[in-house]
Amino acid sequence: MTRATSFLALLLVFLGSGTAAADEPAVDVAPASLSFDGPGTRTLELRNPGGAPLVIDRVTLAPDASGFQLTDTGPRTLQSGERVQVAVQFTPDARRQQAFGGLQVHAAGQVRGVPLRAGSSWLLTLLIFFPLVGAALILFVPTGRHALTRAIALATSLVPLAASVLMCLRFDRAFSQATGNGGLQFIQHVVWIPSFNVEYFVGVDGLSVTMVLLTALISTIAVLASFGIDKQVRGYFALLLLLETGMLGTFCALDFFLFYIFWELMLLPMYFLIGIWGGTRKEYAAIKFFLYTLVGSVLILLAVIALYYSSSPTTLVDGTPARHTFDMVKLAYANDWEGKGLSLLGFDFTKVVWVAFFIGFAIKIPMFPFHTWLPDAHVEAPTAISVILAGVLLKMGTYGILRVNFAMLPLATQWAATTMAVFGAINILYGAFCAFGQRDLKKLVAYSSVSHMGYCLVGMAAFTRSGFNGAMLQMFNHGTITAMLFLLVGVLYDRAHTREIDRFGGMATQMPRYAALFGFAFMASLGLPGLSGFIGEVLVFLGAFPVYRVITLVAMSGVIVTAAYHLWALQRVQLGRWNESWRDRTIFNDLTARETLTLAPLAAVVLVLGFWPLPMLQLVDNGLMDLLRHVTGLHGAGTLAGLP
Amino acid sequence: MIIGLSHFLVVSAILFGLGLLTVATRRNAVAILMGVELILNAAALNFVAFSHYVEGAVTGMVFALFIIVLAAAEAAIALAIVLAIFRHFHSIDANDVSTLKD
Amino acid sequence: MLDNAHSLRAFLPELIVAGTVLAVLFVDLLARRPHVGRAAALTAVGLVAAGAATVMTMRADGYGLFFGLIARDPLADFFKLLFLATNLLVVLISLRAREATDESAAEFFALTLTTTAGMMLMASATDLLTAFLSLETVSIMSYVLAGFRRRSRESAEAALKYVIYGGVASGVMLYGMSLLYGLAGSTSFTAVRLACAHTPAAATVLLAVVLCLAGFGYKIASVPFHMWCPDVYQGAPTPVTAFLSVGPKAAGFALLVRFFGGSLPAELVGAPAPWPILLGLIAAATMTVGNLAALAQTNLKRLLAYSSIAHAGYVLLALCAGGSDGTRAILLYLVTYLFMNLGAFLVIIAVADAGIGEEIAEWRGLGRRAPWAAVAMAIFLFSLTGLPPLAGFFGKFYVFAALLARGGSLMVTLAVIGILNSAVSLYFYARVLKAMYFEAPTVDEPLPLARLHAATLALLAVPTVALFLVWSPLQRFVDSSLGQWYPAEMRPRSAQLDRSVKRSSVQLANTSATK
Amino acid sequence: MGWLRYIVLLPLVGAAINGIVGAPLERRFGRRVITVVAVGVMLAAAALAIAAAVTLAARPEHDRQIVDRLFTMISLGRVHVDFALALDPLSTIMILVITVVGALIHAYSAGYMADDPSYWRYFAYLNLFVFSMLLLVLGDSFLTLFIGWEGVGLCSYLLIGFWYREPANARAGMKAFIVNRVGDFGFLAGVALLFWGLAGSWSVIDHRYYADYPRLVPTLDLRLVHDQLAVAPFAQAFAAKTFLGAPLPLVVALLLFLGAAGKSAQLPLYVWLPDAMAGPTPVSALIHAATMVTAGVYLMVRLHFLFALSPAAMTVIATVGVATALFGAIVALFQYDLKRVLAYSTISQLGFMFLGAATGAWWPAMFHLVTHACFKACLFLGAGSVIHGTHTQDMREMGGLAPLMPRTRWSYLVGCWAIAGFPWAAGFYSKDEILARAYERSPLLWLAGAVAAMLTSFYMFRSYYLTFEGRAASEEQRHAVHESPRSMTWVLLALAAASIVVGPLVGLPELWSGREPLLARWLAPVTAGALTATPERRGLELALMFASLVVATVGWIAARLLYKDLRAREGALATLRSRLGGVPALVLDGFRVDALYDATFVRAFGATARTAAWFDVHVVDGVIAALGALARAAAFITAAIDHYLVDGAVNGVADLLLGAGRALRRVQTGRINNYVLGVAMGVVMLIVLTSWL
Repeated sequence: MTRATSFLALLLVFLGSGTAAADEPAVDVAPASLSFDGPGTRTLELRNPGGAPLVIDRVTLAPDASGFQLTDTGPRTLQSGERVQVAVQFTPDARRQQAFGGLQVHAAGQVRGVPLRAGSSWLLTLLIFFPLVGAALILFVPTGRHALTRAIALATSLVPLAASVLMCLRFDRAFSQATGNGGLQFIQHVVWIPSFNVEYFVGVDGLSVTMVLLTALISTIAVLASFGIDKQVRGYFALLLLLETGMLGTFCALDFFLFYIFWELMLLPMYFLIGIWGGTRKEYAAIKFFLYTLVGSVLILLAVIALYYSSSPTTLVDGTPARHTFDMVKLAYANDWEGKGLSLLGFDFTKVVWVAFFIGFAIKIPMFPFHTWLPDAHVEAPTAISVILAGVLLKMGTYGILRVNFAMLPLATQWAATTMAVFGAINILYGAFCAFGQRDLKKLVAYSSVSHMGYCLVGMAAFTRSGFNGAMLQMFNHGTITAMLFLLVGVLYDRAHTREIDRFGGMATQMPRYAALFGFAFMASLGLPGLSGFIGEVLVFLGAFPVYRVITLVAMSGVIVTAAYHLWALQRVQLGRWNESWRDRTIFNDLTARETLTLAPLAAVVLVLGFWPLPMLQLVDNGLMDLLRHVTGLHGAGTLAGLP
Repeated sequence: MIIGLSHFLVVSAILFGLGLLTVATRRNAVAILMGVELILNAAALNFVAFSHYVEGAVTGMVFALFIIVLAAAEAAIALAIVLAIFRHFHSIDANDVSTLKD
Repeated sequence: MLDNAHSLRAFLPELIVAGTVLAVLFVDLLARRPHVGRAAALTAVGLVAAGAATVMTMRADGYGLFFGLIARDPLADFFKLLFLATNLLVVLISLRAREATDESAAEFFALTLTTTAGMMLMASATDLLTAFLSLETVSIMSYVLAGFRRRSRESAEAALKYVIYGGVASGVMLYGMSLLYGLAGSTSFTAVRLACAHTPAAATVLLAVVLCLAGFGYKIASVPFHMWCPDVYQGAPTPVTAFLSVGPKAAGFALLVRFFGGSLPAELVGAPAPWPILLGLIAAATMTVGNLAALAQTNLKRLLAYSSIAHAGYVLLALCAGGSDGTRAILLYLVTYLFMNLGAFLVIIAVADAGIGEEIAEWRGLGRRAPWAAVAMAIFLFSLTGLPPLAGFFGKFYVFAALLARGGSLMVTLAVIGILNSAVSLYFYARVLKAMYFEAPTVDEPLPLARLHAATLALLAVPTVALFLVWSPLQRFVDSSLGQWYPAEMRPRSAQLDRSVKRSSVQLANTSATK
Repeated sequence: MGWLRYIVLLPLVGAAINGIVGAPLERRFGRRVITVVAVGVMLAAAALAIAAAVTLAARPEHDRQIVDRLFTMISLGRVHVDFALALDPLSTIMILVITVVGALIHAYSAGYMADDPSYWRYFAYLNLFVFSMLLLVLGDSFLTLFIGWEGVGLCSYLLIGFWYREPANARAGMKAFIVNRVGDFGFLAGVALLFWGLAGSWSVIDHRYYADYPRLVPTLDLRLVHDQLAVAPFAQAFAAKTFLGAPLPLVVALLLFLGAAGKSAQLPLYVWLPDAMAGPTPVSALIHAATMVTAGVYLMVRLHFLFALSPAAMTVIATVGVATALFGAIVALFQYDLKRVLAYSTISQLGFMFLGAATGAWWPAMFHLVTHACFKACLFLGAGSVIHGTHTQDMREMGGLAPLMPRTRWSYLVGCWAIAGFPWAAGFYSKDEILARAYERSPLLWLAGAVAAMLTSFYMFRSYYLTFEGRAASEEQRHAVHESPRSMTWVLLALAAASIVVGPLVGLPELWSGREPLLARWLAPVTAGALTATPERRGLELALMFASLVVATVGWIAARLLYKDLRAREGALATLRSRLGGVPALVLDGFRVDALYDATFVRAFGATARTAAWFDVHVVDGVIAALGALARAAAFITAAIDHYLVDGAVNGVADLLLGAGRALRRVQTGRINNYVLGVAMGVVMLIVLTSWL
């Protein structure tokens, strides 16, 4: 009869009311989970619903349940209908606001898990899923009410921004892996699909805190910059907010399954946003973007499954034992992959999986051979989408490499470090030279992104503290600077409807304020000291130089070519005589209030971080130091003594 | 020379081959259907042979009976369809009936 | 092993379906004017009753009926419920599809019901005879269904091609079965399994199995037995195509699971059985041909035909992986496939109902003209590509998980081929989306969408999007369905035992893989 | 000591006010407000600088150090960088020069740019420049120094291309920035190499012995690097390291010199300075004479302990310095554009400063830097007022301006007097000290220096005579031209006075004053460690002093003879030369003396000058232009490779798949017989493949 009831349970759930299917004779636990606000004790009631007496072998805490104590654990038999109390005590230690664990009730040959939660924070879940609320709201706006749609979209995107700023303020800078929870803060950890060991696990640490802030900031600015869209406005903003959810989710997700779902969730809206609201060759650009990233992400999917199936058995967050796990923290720090000595397709398992992950993420950075989708996607995408694409999506690649490749497969990372540095240097020079040869202003900026992301690769490959911090800072700074660049190109395109550099000239005479900001952004982009672009680069140089002296020198020479193509473009667009061909046809009014509003915050951030990068460094340093110790220290690869 | 199992198998194999040949080469729809019948009979023959020589019981023969029944049903349906084809294409030549292609 | 008399009680669901067939035909004869609604209602009632009967008489352990001809076990029950659901949805779909139900709705519903009965038998067949009989019933019914539109040439041509191809394929299968019978001396799967394990003539076993595969392969339209599929799917009325692409295909897989799981030994005398390689070859060929051919299609039904071939390939991957993981993947994949494929065909019907043809070019600008239909189509197509969080992704995820769980270089290469194929498949699905969303419509006035179609679309789209919310109860039900068939592996999940079993089957797979 | 920051912040505030609200301010209250803000801020900064100098002087010699930490920029364990300003004797001199001369130039520009449309933008940039220069000079760590370093590069780019409507000006600005960037690449590489070297050497020596040493960690902090390299065993460890085969100190020194050369326009990175004359003249005075170009010299003196570690580098720098001096002088000979003469002269004088620094004469280099700031600013501003009056920069269109612009003429003459190196004027003392030190290093260096000095006085007086003496080029110029307004000329007079007074006041040689010169004593604590041994050879010094006097006068007389009233002879000489090529020409040419001069001295001079000028325009500039073109070509090729090769490959794969798809379509012939054949073939294929695999 039980199969019938499980089918009925499925039917009921299917029709909307969810109940957990009960298996054969098992102990009944009330309440289903215990959550603590602060220190204290909570009691759990075990009842034997079945007819026959039930033997409870033991009640224990799951191995990694920290901060919880259990008093009575002796074996006992429960007569039918009898109930017994179990007391669970929680004493938080100094720094950790959050503790997660599970209680295991071993009875009748089965293990029943009871999740224990203390201080789990809803901040991240609100942050990730609030844009969806906005998107849903927008769909019910009557057609034609564009102003209302824009208002809702802006309001919705402001909430994650506020939440991420609050998170950065309350982020405990001194929190590291040693203090517990794997160095993660604002954790939300709940079992989602128990039969496949999938959990809803979100959290933030040094690696992702700045990225979440960047995503929230860039998304709000993108929404603001999209007020010029007038075709199918509701669909546009709904997709934009869906995209924001996908991005925020990817940065916060710490369960590989969840991570992969958010990773792919971004592709759908991007495809439509480029495809419907794009420029002339929008279909080609949209499908090219989609195919490139999809091939990358399917490689990641295979690697994820391979990792899952060779991960060592652990327990889920609510204590139920699990043969494998998707939990990225456990995959990184609880599994010694090299020690397992597995092999895949004839090669060393870790190396094959590392390469699969690396290609998947490299396509996103984009790295040299896989970058040809970026210029097309940028040229055809509407301004706001280019801002998001360059501002945030490129950082997914480097973030993924740090979170997955570096954390989980340290030895393979060391094996591939030099190649990564070489590709980084190639990216810098190749991107710079390509940018130099472009005639389309937006393509020039796109290639400049390729060049700037090369610094991140070199920084990461150096396995030094300032190299890592430099790469992390470069990711954030590049995000803000390219956002400004694309907005500026957008302003020009809205007026001139062309991006041909040679058609411009002497813009400074027509639009002085625009020229000032254009100059500011270009100076920041070429790495002028005093603006944020420089700090990332100099840290990468200082960090990478001791390890790869020749490669870093080559990367440094990139500074000259970068200066050359930036100034050359600045010269042909802004300076020189006013191009007569515009005389009668178009009026170039200076920046409107809305456009300045999108540019001003970014300019402020770029200027402040240029002189005072300390706050950003304090946010990321601890997380990166943990990662560095893990990548270099774990297998005695020789701590790179005496290096910055 | 006494007739053994192998003889039956050879005959059914030949029948099977011929059936395939007719189906592959003949252009007339009805002829193709005959080919199909040939293949079915080859199988039925096989079943009867195995039933007698290998199992000694009647399962094979029962199977053959079912094959005959289903062959009949299929033939009926097939001919009805050929009739419909003729009404539309005014010919039952397989090559004419090839509007659906890439 | 119950005798005939007692078996009848467990045979109730099939009996109810048969009864409904007779009832529908009988009522149609008596009524003066054919009334589609009444026939459909009757069919629906019959289906629901059969479903209820299956659920009531469901038992955790499986037992043979009619002296072992068919088995009543959780696996069969799962498939029965799947078929009944498919038929119910097809009834809903074809209510307003003029091409199917304007002349003789009752016959149409009767034919679908008989096919469902045949499929239920296929799913529970544990004997070569029942396998053949049920396969033939389903085939014959689908020949007629394919040719149902009297006045259209394509339908007649489709029927002709189907009947000839089907006849040849089942003939070849029969010949294979006769060889198996020759080897085993009995037609029951278990006897065949024992005989194959011990007979020295491994070559004949291989020949017999490949010949049988011709029949099963034709049913699920796997390469090289797929040639009929595009033409028949294009020619047949769309509700029939929808039904063919889901119902009989799933039944084919049920039969394959039983045939490869139950009736074929993993070990032949001496060398390990070549089944993984055989199935791997077919799977790889099916996926690649299905995806590549679809790239160049301009007709929507033909495109979905090749897409269904490709999806047969993915499920074959899971079959190739075998074991409880593989079968679980097949069952879950078929559930997700049911929703998305029927949904896609329903959109074609709904749009055809409003006067738009099947060529992709005619679908230009649908995003603006029929927003809800276009959104639904987008959901189904993205789910068919396998993008999270839609249902298709979970189906594919389990298939690849099964492959990688099995391990071994053959499995991993198959996984890579499969994963690249699903990436390539995005291109032709996106071409439809491109037409709908990115290109301006020729005539820009909104398209009316029947409320029934809209409701059914919602009924199919919601599970495609939200299946992951309901995923663990579904998976628990599927796991319980596997219980009886793979007893060794599916004992209640205690970590230690699972690992030991896993290790043994991995060795097994490795030895067979590294031939 | 928190007030040091105000010296730096005042110009920034001025720049911010003028930059952001300058335009509306100018519209509502007129230009006076802009001038008041800009010049006022400069005066305040100058006052503060003087106050700082005084307080520093009041402190005992060993404790002359004021540090003002604003905030921590970066703190990553070893890489700890504070945004800190440090004042020590060396930077005191620099801030005095920057603020005082800067203030004067600001006042001057008020008049000079009076009728320029974007008046506020000019002063905003000028103030920003002073802020960056002060930051450069006061910056305590390499990073803060580098922020200032690039800041001045940016401001020079903005100011050179101030009149950006003219594409040539914009291109000159860009050229300046890019060449500076090449230098900065050297600087960055040098710093990274130094940082790596320091880190490496710390791990070599055992820390126990230096356990009590304050901060045993490689650092970007200038003074800490100095203290660390003062520790003997550490210095040896550092010197012992090599990089790609070459000894580390040599590579670091040369890389830093590359940075300095980029900023101070030494060979080969000098090409941008002549084109930089496209900017307004006060800009040239401030940036390309007094302050920015001297940054390279300041850097070298600041890091003297580093350069001292590698004698080889010192000799290389010395030779490059003297070569630049000579080259600049030669090319300046034949320039007709007044400002380009001064530009090449600056390059040449900077050559002298690097010569001084490279021969260990730290304080004479600084001395020459200070004097050069005064007289070159005076000359440039003089040229500015001439241009302001005559609206042309070409000396051939000038002449006989002396009576018309008396004040400009006298200040310009004093400037020439100082730069040529006549006694009582500043140039004599500073240049003489450098040449003396050079002589000690090697007579050859002294000889080259002396020749350069002679040429200097020749071209300077040539420019004086061409512009001021002789008859006016055209009649209406005689009437149109009038003296610049008093607001500009008092600055000229002030600077002229300074270039006379500063020399003896600060650097009166020991020979005459009996005591060490004030500047030497002042800089002693900073450059104490460096090798500045000055042997007591009184006789030799006197001789050298007399020699440089002779050299200066020879140059003056030659210029005077040739160009005194050139107008009269110029016409005759030109016509004669054009009409007759052969011997009779010599006979006809009655002016035997001129012909002799002409045949030997002047023609030789002319030829070398013309080849130098030609060489400069076509070869060096050509090379740079070629490099630019090469870069653009390389960029074009890479872009093409990217488009066709990389992108093509990907599209190739896509087309391959589509092709396969179309091929598969054709297999569906539609005929039943083929399909059924498919079944049979399929079965056969499966059996064969399965058994084969």
